[in-house]
Amino acid sequence: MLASHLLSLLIWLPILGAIAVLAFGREPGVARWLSLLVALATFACSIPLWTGYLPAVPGMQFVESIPWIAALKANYALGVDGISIALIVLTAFTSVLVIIGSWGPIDKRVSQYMAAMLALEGLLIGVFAATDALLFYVFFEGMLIPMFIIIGIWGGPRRVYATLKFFIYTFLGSIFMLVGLIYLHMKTGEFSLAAFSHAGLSTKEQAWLFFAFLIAFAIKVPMWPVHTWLPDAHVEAPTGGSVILAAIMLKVGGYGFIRFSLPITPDASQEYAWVVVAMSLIAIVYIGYVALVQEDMKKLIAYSSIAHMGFVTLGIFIALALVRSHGNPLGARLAIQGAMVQMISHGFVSGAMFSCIGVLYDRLHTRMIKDYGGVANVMPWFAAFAVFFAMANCGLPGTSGFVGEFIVILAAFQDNPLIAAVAAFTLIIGAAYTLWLVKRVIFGAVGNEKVAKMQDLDMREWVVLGAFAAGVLLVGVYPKPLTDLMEPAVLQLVQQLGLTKA
Amino acid sequence: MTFQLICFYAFAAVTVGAALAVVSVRSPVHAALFLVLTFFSTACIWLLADAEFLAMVLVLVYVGAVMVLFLFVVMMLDLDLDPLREGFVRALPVGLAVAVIMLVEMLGLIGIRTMQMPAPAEPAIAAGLSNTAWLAHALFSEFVLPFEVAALILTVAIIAAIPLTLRHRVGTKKQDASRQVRVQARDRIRIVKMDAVKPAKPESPTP
Amino acid sequence: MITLAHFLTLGAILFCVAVAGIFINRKNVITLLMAIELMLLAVNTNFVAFSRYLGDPSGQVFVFFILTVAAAESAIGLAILVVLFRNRATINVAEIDSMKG
Amino acid sequence: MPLSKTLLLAIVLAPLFGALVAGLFRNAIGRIGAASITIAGVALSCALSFFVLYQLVWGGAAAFNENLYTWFQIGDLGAHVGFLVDRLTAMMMVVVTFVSLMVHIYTIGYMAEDDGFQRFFSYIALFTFSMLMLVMSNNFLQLFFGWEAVGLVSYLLIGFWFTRPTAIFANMKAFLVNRVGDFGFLLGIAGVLFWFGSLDYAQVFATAFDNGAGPKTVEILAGHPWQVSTVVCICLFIGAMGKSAQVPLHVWLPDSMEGPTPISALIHAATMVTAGIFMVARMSPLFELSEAALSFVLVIGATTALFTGLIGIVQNDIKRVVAYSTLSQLGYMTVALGVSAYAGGVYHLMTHAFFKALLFLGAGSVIVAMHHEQDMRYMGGLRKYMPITWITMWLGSLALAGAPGFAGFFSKDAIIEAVGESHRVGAGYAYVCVLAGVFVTALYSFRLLYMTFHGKERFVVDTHHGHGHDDHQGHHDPGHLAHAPHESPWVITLPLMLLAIPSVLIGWTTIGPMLFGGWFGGAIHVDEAHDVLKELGGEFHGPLAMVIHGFTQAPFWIAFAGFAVATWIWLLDPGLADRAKSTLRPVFTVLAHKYWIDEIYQAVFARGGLALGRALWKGGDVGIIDGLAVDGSSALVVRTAATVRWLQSGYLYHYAFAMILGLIALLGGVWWVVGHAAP
Amino acid sequence: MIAFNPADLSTMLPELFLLGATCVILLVDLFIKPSQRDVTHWLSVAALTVAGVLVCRGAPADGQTVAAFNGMFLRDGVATVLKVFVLLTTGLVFLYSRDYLRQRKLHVGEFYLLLLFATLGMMLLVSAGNLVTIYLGLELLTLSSYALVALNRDSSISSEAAIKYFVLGALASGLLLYGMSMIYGATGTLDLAKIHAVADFATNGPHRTLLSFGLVFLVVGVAFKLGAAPFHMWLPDVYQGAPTAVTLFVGSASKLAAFGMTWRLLDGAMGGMHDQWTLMLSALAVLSLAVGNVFAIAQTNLKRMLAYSTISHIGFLLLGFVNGTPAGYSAAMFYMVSYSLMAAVAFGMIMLMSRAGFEGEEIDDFKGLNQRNPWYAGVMAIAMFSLAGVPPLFGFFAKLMVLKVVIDAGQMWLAIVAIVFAIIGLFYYLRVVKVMYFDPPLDDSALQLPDDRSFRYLLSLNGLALLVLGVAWGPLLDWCNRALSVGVDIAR
Repeated sequence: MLASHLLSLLIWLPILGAIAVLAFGREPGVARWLSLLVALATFACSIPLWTGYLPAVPGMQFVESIPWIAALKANYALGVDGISIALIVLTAFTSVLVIIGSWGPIDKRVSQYMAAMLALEGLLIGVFAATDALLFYVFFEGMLIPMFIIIGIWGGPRRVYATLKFFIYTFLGSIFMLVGLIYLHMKTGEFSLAAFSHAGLSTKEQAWLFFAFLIAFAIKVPMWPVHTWLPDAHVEAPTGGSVILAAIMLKVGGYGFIRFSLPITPDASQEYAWVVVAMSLIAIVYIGYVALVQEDMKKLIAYSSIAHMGFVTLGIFIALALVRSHGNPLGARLAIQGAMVQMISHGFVSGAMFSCIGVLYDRLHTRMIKDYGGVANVMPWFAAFAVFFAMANCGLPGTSGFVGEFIVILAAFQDNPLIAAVAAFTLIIGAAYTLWLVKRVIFGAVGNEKVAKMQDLDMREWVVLGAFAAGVLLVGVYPKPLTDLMEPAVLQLVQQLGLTKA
Repeated sequence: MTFQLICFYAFAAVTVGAALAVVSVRSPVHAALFLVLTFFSTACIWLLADAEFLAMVLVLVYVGAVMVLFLFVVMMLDLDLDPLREGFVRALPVGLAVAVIMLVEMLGLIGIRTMQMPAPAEPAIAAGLSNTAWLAHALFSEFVLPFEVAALILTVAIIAAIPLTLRHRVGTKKQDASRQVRVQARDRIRIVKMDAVKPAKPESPTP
Repeated sequence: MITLAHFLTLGAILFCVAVAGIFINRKNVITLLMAIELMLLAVNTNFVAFSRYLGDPSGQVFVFFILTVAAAESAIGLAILVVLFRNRATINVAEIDSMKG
Repeated sequence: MPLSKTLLLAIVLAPLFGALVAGLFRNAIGRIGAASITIAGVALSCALSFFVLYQLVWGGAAAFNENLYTWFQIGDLGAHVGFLVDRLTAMMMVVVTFVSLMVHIYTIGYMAEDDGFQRFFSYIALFTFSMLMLVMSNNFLQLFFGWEAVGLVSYLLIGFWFTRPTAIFANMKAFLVNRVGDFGFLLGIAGVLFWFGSLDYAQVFATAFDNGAGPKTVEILAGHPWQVSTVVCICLFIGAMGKSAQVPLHVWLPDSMEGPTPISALIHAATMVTAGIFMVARMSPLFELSEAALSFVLVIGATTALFTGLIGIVQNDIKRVVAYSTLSQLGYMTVALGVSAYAGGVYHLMTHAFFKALLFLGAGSVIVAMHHEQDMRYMGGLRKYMPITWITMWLGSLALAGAPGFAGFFSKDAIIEAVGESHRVGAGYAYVCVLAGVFVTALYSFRLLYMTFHGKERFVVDTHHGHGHDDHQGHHDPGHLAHAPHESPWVITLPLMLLAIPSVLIGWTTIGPMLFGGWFGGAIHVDEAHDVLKELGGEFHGPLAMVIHGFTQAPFWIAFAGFAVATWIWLLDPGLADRAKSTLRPVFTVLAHKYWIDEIYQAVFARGGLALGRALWKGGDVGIIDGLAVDGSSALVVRTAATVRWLQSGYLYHYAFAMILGLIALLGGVWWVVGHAAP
Repeated sequence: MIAFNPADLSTMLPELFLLGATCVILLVDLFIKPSQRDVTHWLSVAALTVAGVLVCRGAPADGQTVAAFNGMFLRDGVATVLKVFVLLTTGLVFLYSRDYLRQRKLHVGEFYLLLLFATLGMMLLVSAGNLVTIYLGLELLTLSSYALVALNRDSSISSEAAIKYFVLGALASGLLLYGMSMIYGATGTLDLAKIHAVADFATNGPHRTLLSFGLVFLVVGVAFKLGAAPFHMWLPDVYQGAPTAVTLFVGSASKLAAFGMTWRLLDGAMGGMHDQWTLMLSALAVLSLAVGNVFAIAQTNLKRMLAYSTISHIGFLLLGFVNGTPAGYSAAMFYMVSYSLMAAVAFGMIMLMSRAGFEGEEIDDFKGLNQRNPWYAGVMAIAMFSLAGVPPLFGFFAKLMVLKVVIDAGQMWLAIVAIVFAIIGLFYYLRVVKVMYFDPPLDDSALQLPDDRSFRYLLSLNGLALLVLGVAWGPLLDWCNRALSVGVDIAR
C-alpha cells in the first residue's frame, strides 16, 4: 500500500508538512523542529526508493496514475527511473541539511521560511517524479513561488530586483515550453511523456519544439547567455535558498533536457546539438573567466555553478553526436552518465560551498572577499572543510567533482578532441578562481580584527558541512552505486536516441 | 418626382439641418429646441413610411416628456455659457473629417445601390388593420416578454433616479400629524429641580 | 417615389451628425446626451424603414421599445448629471478629468 | 610465493591511517603521538616495501596485477582501483618510503618549534599514501588520482606556513602550473581510452605491444590528420612536464621552496617531481610507438637540463640553488627517457632521490643552524660548527656532480653515453646540453659548498640580539644570529648519514642489473630499433671498469673543470666573483631574472586572464546581456507604460473618439475584406 | 396569432421567482428602519440562493435548448452555467460589501434592489433568444449599473465615473442598435436562430455587405460591454470611481453576462460569418492584451491596475473565440468564470483592507501586509499569482485552455503574442506580492479586520477555491464542455 504510493507520499508529505508548519509554527522552535522532522521523514521515505528500485526491470517504476483532467487525458501520473531516483534522494538529503543549516541564521518569520522550504522540496520531488507533461509543468512552475518568496523576504539588500528577475526570467523560459507541450498534446491527444516521445514529428516541428524546450531548460540550467539571473539570485538569496537553488533547482534544467529534449525531439536535438555544445563550452570558459574576477564570494560560486552545469549540458548533447554521428553508443552512455554524475556531485559541492559562505556570512555579515583573509588562523576546522570543498569544486580526484567532469571529458574526446580540450580547460580556470578565492579568504595573515574574533564551527554547522563532505567523498571514491543506479535508464535513453522519428 | 418624394426631401433637409444645429449651437436651450424640431420632422418622415403610431409616440414621448426633462435640467443647472464654446473650432475639422469618412464607409457598406426596391403594399392595410392594431397584435403576442421587461426597466429608472436626486433637506419645518396626536403632557413640560447653590466662579477663563 | 435607400441614407447622415456632435462638442454633457438621442433617432428611422419595406411589424415594435428605454435612459442620465453638477458645480466635459492615466 | 594483496594494502593504508589519525585527532594525541604514529605507519610500509622488493627480485614472485574494487562500470568500460606491482613499482616504493621515512625522522627535529607540528606530519604521511597510490596504480584513472593527490599535498605543504604571503602565492602557483600539465595529462588519458578502449595498463600495453591499435590518425583540425600515438603521448608528457617541472612549466618548483625544507627534500626533490619520469617510463610501450613524441621529450629534457642549471649558478638562497639543480637533474632524466633509455632515467631517478634528499636535508640542517637564514651570502665557514652536515653535504654534492664512483656518476654517465649513442632527432642538441650541464652542475654544487661551509664567516653573532628559535618568519636583519650556529640534533643528522650511504654506494651494486641486466623485465618496453642501453650494455664490464673508464671520458673532465673554476672563484679568490659578475653583466642579468619567464607568465596569463575576465563580466554580462537584453527590455516596457498613459486622458470626448476610431477601423477593415471577398 | 403557452412560465421560473422576490424585498425595505437593513441583506442573499437552486433544478439535459415566449427566451447549458455563476458572484457582492457600505453610509435598499434588477437583466441577457430581449436585458443591466456606480452621490469621482460610464454606454448601445437594425434589415427577423439560418445562406447574397456592416456594429457593442480595447476607456475610470462593492459587481458578474451576450450574438446569430468576426476579435484581442498589460504597469491605484488587468484578461478571453468552435467558446467561458472568481477575491481584499474613511485601494496600502496579517496576505498572493497565471493556481489552467484553443486553431503567432504579454503582465501582479511580502508595513499595527464574519470566511474560502480549483478544475471544465456539447468530440 505504502510502497505503491511512495512517490505521492514523497511529494505530499513535505507539502502537507509545510501547511502544518504554517499552522502550528507560531513558536520558532516548534517550526524548526517540526520542519526538521518532516524533512527527515521525507528523506527516510526516499531511501526505499533507491533500495526498492529494480535495475533489471526496464522503464519507470513505483508508477502511479489516476485520471486528472479527463477532457485533456491528463493524468496524475508518477514514476521514476534511476535518474529521477538519484535526483529525488539528493533533494531529500539536501533539504534536511538546508533546514538544519537555517536553524540559527533565519530568525524572522521562521515558520514561513521553513514552510516555503518544505513546499519547495515537495514540488521539486514532484518535478522529478512526474511522468505527465502537464503535471510536470505544474510542479516546474509552482516551485518558482516559494523560491520567489524565500529570496524576496529573507534575501539581501537587492533582493527584490533579484527575485523579480529570477521569477520573470524563468517564467519567460518555461511558458514557451508550455506552448510546445500544448502543441504536442494537439498531436497526440494526451499529456503523457511516453506518448510524446513516441509521437511522430516532422523535422520542422521538432526544430520548433526543440527550441521551445531549449529556452525553458537553458534558462533553468542556466546556460550562457541566459544565465544572468543566477548570480543575482544567489547573491541575494539566504544561504538555504542558495543551497537549494544551486543544488537542486538547476538540476531541473538538465533533467528536463534528458526527459524532454532528447526523447521527444531527437532529430532536432542532433541537428542543433552543436548550438548547445557551443553554449556549454562558452559557459565553461567565458564564465570561468568571469568567475575569476568576482569580488563577492557568492557571486563567484554562482558563476562557477554555471560553468559546472556547462558540463551537464555538454555531456547530454555530446551523447547525441556520439550515438548518431559516430555510432558510438558506449560513448553516449558515458556522456550521459557523466552529465548525471556531474549533476549529483554539483548538488553536493555547490551546496557545500554555499553553506560555507553562509557560515562566514553569519559571522561577519558580508560576502565581500576583501573583508576576509586568514580565516584559517581562527577557524581551522572550517578552513579544512572549505579547502576540501574548494578542491572538490576544482575537480580533484577522490572528490565527486572529479568524476562527472572526468567522464564527460572522456566522452567528449570520443567526439572531438578539441571539444574535450576546451572542456578540460576548466581544470585550469576552475582551479584558478577557486584557489584564488581560498588564498584570499582562508589563507594569509588574519585580515582584520573582525576576522580575528570569529568563532570556529558550531555543532550544527559541523553536521551540515560534514554531511556534505561525506557525500562528496563517497561519490568521489566510489561512484559505482550511483552509476549502476542510473545505468538502465541511461541505456534505455541511448537506445531511444538511436531511432529517428521524422 | 412624386409628391411624397418632395415631402421626404423637405423633411429630411429640415431634420438634418436641425440635427446639425443641435450639435453646433452654443446654448443648450437652443440645442434642445432644435432637437425638438428634429424629432418633429423625423416624425413626419415616419408618417411617410406609414408608421403613424410610432410617429405619434415619438412626438408625445420625446417632445412631450424627454425634451421637457432636458429643458428642465438645463434650466435647473445654471450653466455659464461662455466657456462652453472653447475648442469648438479646433475640434470641428476632426469631427467633420471623421463624420464624412464614416458616412462614406457606411453608405458603401449598406450598399445603397442595392436598395432601390420600391415599397411593397402597406402590410397593415394588407392585413386589414390599422397600423396601431397591427403593431398591437405583434406587441402583445410575440413580444409580450419584452413588453414586461420594458416595464421593469421603467421601474429601475424610477428606483435609480429618485435616490440619486432626492435630498432630505435638514432644518425644513413640516407638520407631522401623527406626532401631534401622539404627544403627551409630560413631553411638553418638564420640571427640573435645582439646588440653590451658587456655582463656583471659574478662576481663569480658559482661552 | 421613396426607396429604402432614402431612409437608410437619412439614417446614416443623422448617425454621422450625432457622432460628429459627440466630439465636436467639447464642453457640454447635455449636448452629448442630445447627440446620443440623435443617434437613437437614426436607428429608429432605420428600423421603421426596414419594417416598412419588409412588411414585418417586429421592426416597429423594436422602435417602440427603444423609445421606452431611451426615455428611461435619459431619466437616469439626467439624474446622474444633476448629481455630478452638485458635486462639481459644472458639467463642463473638459473639467471632468480627475481620473486619468 | 606471490605477493599478497593484504600486504600491499597495508603498505598503502598504513601511512593513510597515520595521516588521518594525526590530522583529525591532532589535539587529542599531541605532538609525540602524531609523530610516532605517522612514523610507525611509514616505517611499516617502508619495511614491507623492502620485503616486496626482495620477493620480486630474489623471492622470484611474479608481478602483481589485481583490481581492488570497481570505480564505475559503464557498459563494458570499467574503471577500477587496483595495484600493479612489478620491479619498477617496487623500486619506486622503496625509494618513496625510505626517503619519506628519513624525512619523517628529520622533521621531528626540524619542525620542533612549529605550531603545525601534527598537521605537518599528517600531511607528509598523506603524501606518502598518495605517492604510493600513484606508483602502485594499475590503471590510468588511479594514476591520475595519485597524480592529483600528490599535487594537493604539495599545495598544502608549500602553503604550510599559510600566513606568509609568499608561501600562499607559491602554492597556488604550483597548483595552477601543475594543472596546466594535468590538462594535457587528462586529455592524454581520454586519448588512451579513445585509442585502446580501456584504461587498464595491462590491456592498453597488450594492445600496444602487438601494435594492435595500428597507426591511427585523428583530425583535430580538419584536413590535418595527426598520429594518435603522437597526440596521446605528447599530451601525457605535458602532464609529466607539469609534475616534473620541465621547461616551460618549471616555474613553480623554485618557488615551492617556500615550504618547509623536509618537504622540499621529500616532495620537490626525491619523489613527487619524479612522478613524471616514472609515468613516462611506465608508458614506455606507448611512447615507443611515436618517434615524434620521444624527440619532443628529448628536446624539452635537454633544454631543462642545461638552462635551469645555469640559473642555479647565480642563486644565493641555498635552497633555491638545490632546487635549480633538481630541475636540471630532472632534465637529465627526461633526456634519458627521450632517447628510450627509460631504465637510465629511472635509475638516475633513484640515485638522485637519495643524494638530492641528502642535499636538501643538509641545507635544512644548515638553515636550522642559521636560525632560518637561507641566504648563502651570510654564511661561510660553517664546517667547524657542523661537521656532520658538512661531510654529508660534500658526499651529496660529489654524487650530484658525478664524481666517479659516486651514485650520481653511474646514472648520469650512463645517460650521457646513451644520448651520445642515440640517433633520434634532437639527440645532437641534447648531447651538447647534457655535456654543458655537467660543467654547470659541478659549478653550482661546489659554489654552494664553498659559500656555505668554507671561507670566512659572513655572519656576526650578537647574543644581546634577542631572537628565539621560534621565529619562522625569518625576517630578522640578515647576518645577525642570536647565538653561534651548532650541529643539529641527531634526529636531523641521522637521516643525513643514512641517506649518505646510498648516495655513495648504491651505484656499485645496482648499475649492472638495473641498466643493462634487463632488471625491470616487462615493466619497461623498448623497441629493438633504438634500444641504446643495449648497445651500451655491450661495452659494460662491471662498475669498476666503468669507473676507471669514466676517468678517461669527457664528462669527468668537464665536471673537473667546473670543480676547478668553482674552487678558484669562490674559495681561492672571493673577489673574483664580483668582478666576473660585472664583466658578464648581461649574462648575469638574464640568469638572475631566470630569463624573465615568471614575469612573462605573470603579465600574460595572470593579468591577461584577469583583464579578460573583467572585460567579459562588465562588458558581456553586465553590459550586453543584462544591460541591453534583460533590464533593458524591462526598462523599455516600463518607459512605454509611463509614456502611453496620457492616451487615457480622462476626457470623455477622447474616450468616445477612441471608440469611433475603432469603429471606423473595423468598418474599413470589413469593407476591405468584403471588397476582396466579393466575386 | 400565437397563443400564449403557460409552460413558458415554468421555463423561466428562476427569473420569475427572482422578480417576485425583488418586489417583495422592495416592499419590505420600504417599511424597515435603516438599522434593520440586514433583513434586506439576508433576504436578497436568500433570493439569489433559491434562484440558483431553481436554475440548477430545471436545467435542461445536455445539448438541449428549451425556448419560451416564441424564442424570446432560451434555456440551455450555457445559460445555466452563466446564470449559476452570475448568481454566485452577485451573492458574493452582497456578502462582501455589507460592512464596506455601512461604513460609508451607503448601506441603502437601493443597492440591493438595483443589484437584483441587474441580476435579472443578466439572467435575461444570457438566455436571450431575440435581438429585442438582448437589448432589453442589456439595458436592464446597464441602467442599474449606471445608478450603482453613482450610488455614492456625494463622491465627486463616483459621479464622474457614472457620467463617463453613462455617456459611453449610451453611445455603445446606440452603435449596437444600429447594428441590430442592419441585421434586421438584412434578414428580416429579430430572432437569433432565424438570423443564423438566413445569414448562413446569405454568405454571398446581396445582403452580405449589409450583414457584415451590421456585424461590425454588433462587435463594437459587445467589445464595449466586455471592455476590449479600443472600447475599453470607460473601464479604468469606472473601476476606480465606483464604490468598490460596485466595482466588484461590474468586474465579475456583469462580465459573465457580457460573455453570454457575446456568445449569443456572434455564434448564435452571426455564426455563419465567423470568418469575419474572428478576424475582428483577434485584432481586438491583441490590442486589449497590449493595452491592458502595458497600461497596468504604470498604475499605483490597485483598482485601476485591476481594471487594466481586466482588459488584458478580456483580450485573453477573446482569443478563445478565434477559431469559432464550441471548444473555443467553452474555453472562453471557463476563462470568464475563473476570472470572475479571481476578481472577486481581489476586490474583496480591497474591501477588507478599507475602513471607514480609508479606501485601501492604493497598492501601497498593502505594504507589509504579510507582517500585519499573513493569512490575508496569502489570500491576496494566491489571487495575484492566479491572475498572473502561475500554476498550480486556477488562473493558469484557464489560460492553458485558451492557449490550447489558439494553438489548435493553428494561430501560433497569436499564442506567442499572448504569452509575451502574459509575461509583461507578470510584472504588476508580482509587484503587489512584492509590496505585501517584501516591503516594511507603513504601520506595524495588526490589520483591523471587519467584524462581518461571513465576509471574512467567504473571502478566505474564495481564495482557497482558487487553489483547490487549481488542482480539481476538471469538473468545471467538463461542465463548460457539456454546456457547449464539446465533451463529445474531445472524448473521441
